[in-house]
Amino acid sequence: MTLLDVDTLRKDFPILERSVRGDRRLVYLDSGATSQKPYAVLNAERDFYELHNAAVHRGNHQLAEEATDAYEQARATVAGFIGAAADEVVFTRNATEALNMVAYAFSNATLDGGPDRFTLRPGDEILITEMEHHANLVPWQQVAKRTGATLRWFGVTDDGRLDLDPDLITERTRIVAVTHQSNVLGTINPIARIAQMAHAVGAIVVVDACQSVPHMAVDVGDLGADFVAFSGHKMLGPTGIGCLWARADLLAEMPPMLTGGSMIEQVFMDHSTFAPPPQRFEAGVPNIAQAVGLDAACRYLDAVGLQAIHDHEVHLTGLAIEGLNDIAGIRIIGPADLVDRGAAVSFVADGVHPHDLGQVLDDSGVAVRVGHHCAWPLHRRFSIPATTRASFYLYNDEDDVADLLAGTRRALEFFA
Amino acid sequence: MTLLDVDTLRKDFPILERSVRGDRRLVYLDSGATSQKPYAVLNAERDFYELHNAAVHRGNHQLAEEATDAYEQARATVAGFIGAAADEVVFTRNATEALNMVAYAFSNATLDGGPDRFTLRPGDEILITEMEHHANLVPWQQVAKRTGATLRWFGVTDDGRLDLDPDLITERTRIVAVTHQSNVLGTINPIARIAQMAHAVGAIVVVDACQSVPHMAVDVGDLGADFVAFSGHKMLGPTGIGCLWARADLLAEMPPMLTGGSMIEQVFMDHSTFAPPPQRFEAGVPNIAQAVGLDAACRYLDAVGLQAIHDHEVHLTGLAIEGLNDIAGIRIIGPADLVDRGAAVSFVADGVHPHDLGQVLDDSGVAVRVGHHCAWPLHRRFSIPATTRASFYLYNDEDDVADLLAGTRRALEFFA
Amino acid sequence: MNMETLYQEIILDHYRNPRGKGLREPFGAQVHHVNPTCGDEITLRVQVDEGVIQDISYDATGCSISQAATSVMYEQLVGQPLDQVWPVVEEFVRLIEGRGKVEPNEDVLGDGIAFAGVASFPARVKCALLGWMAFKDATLQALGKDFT
Amino acid sequence: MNMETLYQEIILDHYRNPRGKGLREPFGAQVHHVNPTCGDEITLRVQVDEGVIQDISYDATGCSISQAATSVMYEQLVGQPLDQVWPVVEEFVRLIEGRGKVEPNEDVLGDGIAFAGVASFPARVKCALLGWMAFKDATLQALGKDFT
Ligand SMILES: Cc1ncc(COP(=O)(O)O)c(C=O)c1O
Ligand SMILES: Cc1ncc(COP(=O)(O)O)c(C=O)c1O
Repeated sequence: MTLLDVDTLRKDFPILERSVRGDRRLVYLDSGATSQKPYAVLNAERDFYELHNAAVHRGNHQLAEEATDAYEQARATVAGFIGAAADEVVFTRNATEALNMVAYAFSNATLDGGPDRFTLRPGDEILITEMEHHANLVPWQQVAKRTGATLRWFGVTDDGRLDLDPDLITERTRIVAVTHQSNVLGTINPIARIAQMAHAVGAIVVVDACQSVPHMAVDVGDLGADFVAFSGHKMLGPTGIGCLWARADLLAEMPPMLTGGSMIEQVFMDHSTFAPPPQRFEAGVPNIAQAVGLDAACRYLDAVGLQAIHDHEVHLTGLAIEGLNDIAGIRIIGPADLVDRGAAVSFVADGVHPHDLGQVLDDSGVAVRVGHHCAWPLHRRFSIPATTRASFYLYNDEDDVADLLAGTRRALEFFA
Repeated sequence: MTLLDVDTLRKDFPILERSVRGDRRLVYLDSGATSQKPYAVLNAERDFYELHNAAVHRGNHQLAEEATDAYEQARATVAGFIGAAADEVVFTRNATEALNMVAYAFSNATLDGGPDRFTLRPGDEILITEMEHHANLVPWQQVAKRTGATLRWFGVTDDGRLDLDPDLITERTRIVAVTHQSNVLGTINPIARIAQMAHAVGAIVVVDACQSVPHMAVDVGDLGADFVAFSGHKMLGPTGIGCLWARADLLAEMPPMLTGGSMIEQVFMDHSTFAPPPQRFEAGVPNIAQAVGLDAACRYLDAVGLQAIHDHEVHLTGLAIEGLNDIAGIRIIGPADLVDRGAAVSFVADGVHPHDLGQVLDDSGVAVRVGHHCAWPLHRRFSIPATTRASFYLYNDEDDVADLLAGTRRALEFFA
Repeated sequence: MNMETLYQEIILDHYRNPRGKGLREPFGAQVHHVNPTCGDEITLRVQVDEGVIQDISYDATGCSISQAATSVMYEQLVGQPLDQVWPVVEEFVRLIEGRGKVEPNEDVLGDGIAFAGVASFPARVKCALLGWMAFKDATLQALGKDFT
Repeated sequence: MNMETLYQEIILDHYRNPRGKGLREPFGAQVHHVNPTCGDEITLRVQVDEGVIQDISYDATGCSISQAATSVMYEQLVGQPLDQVWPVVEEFVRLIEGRGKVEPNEDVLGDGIAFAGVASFPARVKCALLGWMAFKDATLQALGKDFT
């Protein structure tokens, strides 16, 4: 196991120098919501604006050429980062938009008489899980409503694992949409196995990789999914950018969600034809500078090494779980061990509401997230309205874990 | 008429210091595609990332509070910029997404049994114009296809004005979607009058204000429209952000396009309810830093003064039209006078294809755009495949116009 | 702004010993409100009779702020005539949403002024208002019934 | 990269005097291609007989680069046997898409090497390839017909 030189890495993140609530050291344990950004990313965006800014794919002046090159280079870098071909990567605003794009492909194809692979019929089933983030849940409710398909889901076991009931995957299953890593439980799901089961019945596999791509090496080939969505802002990149990866043959047939400039082939007043992918899915002037920033983020992560990052996070997660288990009245929601588990640690405290716990932590300089973390049904499954979640990234260290534990103890004492 | 101190303003835009094609001075006449960015905007974004970055509306730690404040302040600033209330402004990726959001409100409501005002029936008509950008054309073709409504359009006169045939607005008209200012012709359309006619028959008015909001004072109250869309990147703001303004009562009833986190009220496995606007229309972690940058852009534009900017642009437009008319073989596509006309000047040259003209201009340091500018049907109307377009903004000066004219003469000589 | 300003002793007291908790009969209207950010919920009943708030009964899950704010509300409003209730509700909302810039009016608010600190923690504003908004909604419904 | 590298004399000559322009009979296949960025269009016919390109006839609107590239293609390919045509097409595409990093092979390309400069102007790549792609498409269609 390579250890990260966190002290050195932290110098790359300007925000970590600030203090909060008076003079408290900032202990940022909310990377599951959004990550902080290194200078490399901020500088890449700024250089783009100061030197090359122009609309892409549209001009033949020098700035337009340079901007187009930078944007397409970003696509190639992101594709390389996940082991994909460049033209299989579509830039979106965030992962939510990426997942909606897949969902709309199905409802639009069904309503417009589109390609068969995207057409759903009453009786067809969409299979999701009880641990999904709302982004990979609500869009499928909409698809089901619009197409007459039925929504079904895998449950979650008491220790926070997916209850992979094989009986749920049948000839009726057309779509299996599942998160790679739960943003609440930290659970890493066996996507390759699920994909195999799904493909055996001809279903399409959609993976929400928001919490995996930033934290461990993900190769879309190995994953075996058909669609993979993730967000730039959770992987050191700017806000305002996300990605959808799709298998080239599916992308080729997939109808667009948004229409307008730059995604067309020919336009007449009464009808239009659309461009090939990825252009077909990027209507209007895109989030160019954000793509350039994400390019820099991928390079940064690659330079540090995804395996080292993952190992480091698992180490911190282990310390956090151990420390929390030592505090009377704390219960962790999610796997108790470190097997197939990422760096989100959610917990509840006897007699202290997460909002209050989070407030005391905030007062101690520790930024965690409290609430249902956009996974309300999962919380209902555990009969709790909310949890407190600490999530780690490459810039966190053992001191951060210690501060989390101390703050948690302080909260329990305060409300005792 | 206040004159702009362009020399001083130019110092705020770092990119204008660079040279192109060897040592040519950059003459940027492509602001119609996207504008350049002042330090104020770049610094605002960077400060956000370096000091306050966090996910909004989701955390109760200090960074999350600060980020939420910055984001909601941006909404208030943008709203103020167009004379609207803050909760009537929705942030999108670009204007294209904003227009699609309105279009999907109609098709989704129609398909899902949504509110009556958004429901279309066969026989209903959607009225657009022949001068629309693809962004305000193709989405309406999709709506027509999905709902059975009929697409109709106002034509364009030989001198590039809207042919406002009143017979087209009838009891069947449900939506009138029109551009405030043509991105090709420069024509400014009489929105208030169109809105009056449309409202008289109960139709909803959607305005594409991409080319007006950046260049002149637009007050949504005076405009009289129901929906107004525009892009941040064309008004000195970052890429990756656009806005949809809508009348509060319409927004309250409007169904969402994208679903997922942060736009919900309650989520169960099999159904969900949605939050009130504007949250209902902003699914997932939004383009936070971009909103903050757009806030700074609005403040910058306000400080310079929209009336002064507009006057300055009209002045340059007059010089360009005069100069181009003096060159034998050049024909301007669009109004020949300066009445109700913005700063886009498109033209064709006898015997020189726009691509070649643009290439010679580029070689002269002059960045213009060539092609159909995402208004293909408009070009077909004039029986031309493409035009060369120069578009001006606050940082352009008379030297820029002179260089445009010199470069154009050079091109005509080169290909003579 | 530190935590102690937020968690006044009186808030902790109401949190630990909530007044008037539980659902009771009779009631003129019942509502269910949810805080979509954290999932906190309240079911609240109001009984209005002869222009006086006869009872507010409730069942809620939530943080100390939301629990205490509802408990304080119970103490403040039950037994009050409607025309004295509205100014209190209005003033409480104004204080909580005032971002720390509103001077709390003790004459109107009584114990409610203990929540002044909440105004400096925007993420907690909805917590403090959950019960109060439910009360407003329920009372308007109850009155609507009365009038028909 | 300056303009003169792009607009070689030979390109301007072909642009001013396009060879083989106009639509002719007989033809084995006809295609219509469009450049979506600028709206340029070409209608192109190919006649293949006994494994030889007998004629390429076309009607096109477009810039100097697209017009000249089609004209040069006409001169290069008409009269050639198919097995000598494909290497030329392949080499031309490789050159044009080579971003200025591909050494042009004059033996294979002939006058086609005049377009080497295009490779340094990415926005013009589609212009240079419009006619060539149409030719490839039409020829494959014509052969498809032959084979069935
Ligand atoms: C008139 C008009 N409408 C719509 C658009 C689309 O804007 P965006 O590409 O930012 O979505 C543009 C600019 O490209 C425009 O000029
Ligand atoms: C598992 C998971 N899915 C989806 C999302 C949504 O991502 P975004 O808000 O960037 O669209 C998130 C993060 O919020 C997440 O953690």
